[in-house]
Amino acid sequence: MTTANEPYVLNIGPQHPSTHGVFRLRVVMDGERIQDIDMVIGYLHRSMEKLAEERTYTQNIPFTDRTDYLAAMSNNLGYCLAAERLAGVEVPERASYLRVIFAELQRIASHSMGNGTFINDAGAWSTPLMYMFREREKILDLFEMTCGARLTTNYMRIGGVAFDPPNEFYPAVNALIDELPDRIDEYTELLVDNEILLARTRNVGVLSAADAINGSITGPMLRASGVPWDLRKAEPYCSYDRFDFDIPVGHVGDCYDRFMVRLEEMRQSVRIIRQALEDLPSGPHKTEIPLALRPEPGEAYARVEGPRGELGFYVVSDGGPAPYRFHIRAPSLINLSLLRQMAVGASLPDAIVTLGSTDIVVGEIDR
Amino acid sequence: MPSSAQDLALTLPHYLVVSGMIFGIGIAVALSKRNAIAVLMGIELMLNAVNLAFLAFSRFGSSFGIASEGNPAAPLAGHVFVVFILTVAAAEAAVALAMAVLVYRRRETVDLDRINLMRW
Amino acid sequence: MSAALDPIRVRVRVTSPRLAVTLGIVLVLFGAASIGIAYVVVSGMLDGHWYDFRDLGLGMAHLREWLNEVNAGQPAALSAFLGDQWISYITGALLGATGILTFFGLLLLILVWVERRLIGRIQVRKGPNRVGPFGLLQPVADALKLIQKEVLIPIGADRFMFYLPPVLVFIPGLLVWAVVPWAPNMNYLDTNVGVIYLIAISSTATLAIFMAGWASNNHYALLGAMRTVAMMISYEIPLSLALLMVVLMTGSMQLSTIVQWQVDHHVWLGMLMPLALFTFFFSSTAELNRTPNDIAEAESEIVAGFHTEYSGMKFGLFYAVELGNAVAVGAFVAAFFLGGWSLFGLETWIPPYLIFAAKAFGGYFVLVWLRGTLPRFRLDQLMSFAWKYLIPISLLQVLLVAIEVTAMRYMHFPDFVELSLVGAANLAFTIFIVRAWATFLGYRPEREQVLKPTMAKQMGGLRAAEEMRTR
Amino acid sequence: MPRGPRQLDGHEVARLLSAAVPGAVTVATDEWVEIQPGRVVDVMRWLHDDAEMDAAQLSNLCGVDRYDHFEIVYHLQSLDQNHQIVVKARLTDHEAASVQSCFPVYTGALLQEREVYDLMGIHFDGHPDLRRMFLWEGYPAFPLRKDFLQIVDHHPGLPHFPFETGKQER
Amino acid sequence: MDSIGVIIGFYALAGLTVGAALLVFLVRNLLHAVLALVLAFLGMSGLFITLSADFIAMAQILIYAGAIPVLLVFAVMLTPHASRDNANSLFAPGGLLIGLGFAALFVFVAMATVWPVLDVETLHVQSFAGTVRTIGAALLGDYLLAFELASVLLLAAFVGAVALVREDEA
Repeated sequence: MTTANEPYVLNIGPQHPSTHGVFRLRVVMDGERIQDIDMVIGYLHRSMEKLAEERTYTQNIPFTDRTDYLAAMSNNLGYCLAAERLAGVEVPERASYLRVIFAELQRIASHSMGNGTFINDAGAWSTPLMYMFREREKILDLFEMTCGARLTTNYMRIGGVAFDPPNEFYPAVNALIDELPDRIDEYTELLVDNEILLARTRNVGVLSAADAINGSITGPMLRASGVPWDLRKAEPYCSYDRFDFDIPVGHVGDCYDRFMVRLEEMRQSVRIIRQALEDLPSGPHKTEIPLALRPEPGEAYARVEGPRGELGFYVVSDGGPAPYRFHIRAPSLINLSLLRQMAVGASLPDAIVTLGSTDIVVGEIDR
Repeated sequence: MPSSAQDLALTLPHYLVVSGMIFGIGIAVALSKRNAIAVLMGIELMLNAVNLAFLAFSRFGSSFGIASEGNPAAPLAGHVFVVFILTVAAAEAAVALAMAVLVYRRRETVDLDRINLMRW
Repeated sequence: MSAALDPIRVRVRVTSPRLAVTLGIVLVLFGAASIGIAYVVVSGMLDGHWYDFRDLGLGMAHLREWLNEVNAGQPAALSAFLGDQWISYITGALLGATGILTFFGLLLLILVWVERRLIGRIQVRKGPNRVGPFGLLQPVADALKLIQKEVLIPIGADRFMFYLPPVLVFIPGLLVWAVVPWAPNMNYLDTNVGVIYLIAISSTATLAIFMAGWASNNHYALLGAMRTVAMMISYEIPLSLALLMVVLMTGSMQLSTIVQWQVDHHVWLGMLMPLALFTFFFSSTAELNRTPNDIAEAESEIVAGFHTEYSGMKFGLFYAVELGNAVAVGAFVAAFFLGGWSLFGLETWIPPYLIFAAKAFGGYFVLVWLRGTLPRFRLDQLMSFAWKYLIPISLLQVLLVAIEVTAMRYMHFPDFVELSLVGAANLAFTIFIVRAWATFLGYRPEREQVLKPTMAKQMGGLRAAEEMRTR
Repeated sequence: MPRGPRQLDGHEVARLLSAAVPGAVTVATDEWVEIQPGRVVDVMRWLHDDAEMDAAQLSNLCGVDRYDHFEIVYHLQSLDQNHQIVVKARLTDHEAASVQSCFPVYTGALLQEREVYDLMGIHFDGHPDLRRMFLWEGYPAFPLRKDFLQIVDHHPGLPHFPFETGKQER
Repeated sequence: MDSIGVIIGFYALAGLTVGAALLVFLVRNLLHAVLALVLAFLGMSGLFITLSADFIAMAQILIYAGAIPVLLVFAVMLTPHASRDNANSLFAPGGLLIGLGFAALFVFVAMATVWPVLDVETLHVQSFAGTVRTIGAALLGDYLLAFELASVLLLAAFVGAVALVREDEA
């Protein structure tokens, strides 16, 4: 019911349970319906792209941890690929397998978090989140075991990975990937057939395939809209072309499809990890690169399929020890391009669910 | 001192006085308020006063007679009336408030001094 | 081995012999106590004595007799003035009120712990376990924290209206406990309009919540208040209809009579009228603002809804009364639908109030369980569920129950036959009407089946997407 | 010169592009095609619609400050053909840099162009919602420009490797 | 004969009701006036209980403390500019006078008239315990027509209210 001509402006954020960070939506409401939505971002802006211009190539790796702090491994990987491409560094076989293993573990951890918070946004009081945290915790333990850090791993190096995993790592990761399919089935049982969840997420925040492609949407959101596009298959980096896995693709492009695609991707990641562990070659885990890496002048754009989409690093070199220009193509930010289109006209709870299904990480949006 | 208790005992006029006072206040509210919603509140007060009178008559009055085998509800006729009044009051409140909202939407005011047209 | 491994390895904890011995002793003592109690009960040593704690009413009756003796010694003038037996009257009233207040206060204190522990268990974590043994002192710590917190009043808020709602919410939460039938002789206010008292008292909370949201001068709070009002008013109707079925069946609005009817007929009303049970329970979750209907304080949408701006003990009151009301709902579900204090004859052995409390807490546990499991409905879905499903179906069910009651009045089969017929008819009707009504409103289960993502082997863009869709 | 694995040859793209949109291409290298900033929408529309180019998605958009000019770098992605096209636009006016917005062709440019505007101060003509994004409205400078701090004789970037002594490269 | 408790209760409740009703007139804030009104209604239901009308008292709470104030507050909220104001109109002195006159008249009549009341014995014999069943029987017996009409009225009011506040589809 409208009362008068004055707009009813609701601030969602910067401190709000559903924005998952310091992110603000300025929502103009008509009753419970959203008339207009405006994103106010930048609360977490640290100007990493500028800072990176003053650090050497190796010194920049920790910055990438801190962009998407839920998927540090993928960020490390993307940046290292870009730097390697720029400097023409070859990566040993073992290192690229290890990279795959850790990137996929990170994908599982990140999707657990994304799906958990998404269900949380739909109103389940933290229970699925806590369940998914349980597995994420074990993955973070594996990270800690290998590189000493849990979130900001700083594990990948230009030319390989920082450390060979310790011997305890292999039984632990094997136990984990044996357990994970059961756990994912458990989530499926808990959530997928839940009528309330279906009612809340189906046909909510629908994005057609054409819109999604045109809007530069990537990652699970693009796949949920029905577009079979995954960089791991389309442009196999590391050693992804040697593994057998499927790309789950949604039907409608609604929040439910995004959730399901993420859930299914966790299963596929388990498959990849299992294959990679079986064929893990021996050999060095790292190519020695000169400490003072000075790539030839030029530019390189390398991208990986991060948990949130195409994670690109555009690095320009002028021959000096630091990148001349360092740009991160942040999927979290670009996936938000169409939020307005999805949310306007929907009701507030739908908009929250839609925002949850885009799975943003504010550190990456703001960088 | 049974006599003093007798004197204190509640009788019909006690309730009628209260009822009359509330009715008067209701009239004053209904007649002198500028806001249509306040006027409605006055009317509700008046209806309540009437309810009280009905119940008091039902309790003390003799004109309805005493409950008997054939007519057990005789002394409760007042209660039945009150039930109807409650119904009507609820209906009336809903419609009147809907009208107030409608008037506000059209005229941006519920000030009765300024709602002086029969149609608009 | 690094410490990081520990959570991954399953650690088998060896049960210590000391624990086993302790458990054994406890079990033996428990068994001995049970046998002793059984002997005492069977031998009839307790019957009629005040120390028969199976029936607290007996103790009260003894007390009343004694007080009446005292009363007889008082001057007659006082009796004329204050009524006969005024001492026992006033003492009884005060005792009952004190009992309810004490119970309510303790209940709230315990519930804070219980709820958080239960939710913790559901969420594979431990819950509060630091303050005191098993974290039992956590509510005390919480209360202390809340009490010493500053109570903030938002700028532009209506101070008077802002202060009032926590109190106003608390009053109905306390008052509904008056009519709870704990045991045969344990009703504080056994009024013959108990059911309508319940509905009337609980309906007053709506206004308080609305005031809280309105006076906060906060957009979240206002949205929450609007949602609350829309939802509470809508769900009062199915709630009342469910209770109407109970009243129709038992022919009374007195809670003790309703329970007694179930005892006399050896049946629980929940078995006879599953639809009424479901309607009552679901509507209650809406009235309580609990998951899956907690849209009024939907955390992920409007932060905390109507009590966003409340801090300190004012928030504490809202929080506490929500917990208390949850148990109250459990109690009323027990009284109306689960046979109250009866347990098929066992109530002569076990104190009925304990049976009743167990049932009430069972209902509460289901509420906590739901809260820990289910996502939240959207406002429009909830409203359409009330208006499009619950109300029409309940109305039809009321009609059916009325017909059954009338038929039972004219037929003279044994109770057992009659009631099983009624139960079977109601169950069949429920299943039939729910399906038929859903189909009538356009629900097609086959259209709602879950679509799993399809697996793509070939990468591509829009063209590939079209191909996949058509395939 | 590193090139992405499935990146189209710049010369080839330039040849087709100049046939379709005459006068738009200024420079072509192995890696990229450089176009006139005033023709961005035309070029993008053609690249987007052409069946062979099929640049369905604007994968990445960013700006590079080259002291005397700006480069806007577009990474276009064809999902069906699975190739990438790199297009650049050179903005010679360093003080009042402005380029056509490609929002009419790619809605995904919405936030990316806003980001470039916010951090580099490049104006996008035809962008529907060109406001500061990370920095607040009214912030005077554009941090990703090389002359951000305006300190005399300060050269942004790392002059030499931290533990390297002696050599001064630049 | 009433016990002292009932008598004290009556005077307290009467004072509360009349005082709250006066507050409705005097309070400047319309929402506070609504609260005072609710208080008056609650006091009124207490008076009903002293009249042994338990069912009506509960119905009074249900309708006048549960439903109507919410409607009132909603209406106040939907009309924001006028919401804070409980001002008197130009007719206020006249209205007050008329109200006082009516009150005085009623009080005078109530005191002066010799009402045909039941004598004390009958009053005590007459049982008012459990009015619900009797009222229900009366509603569906002697007053059936009125009952049905009331339900029709409620339906009409329901539909009418919805029709009134519905926004124009155009």
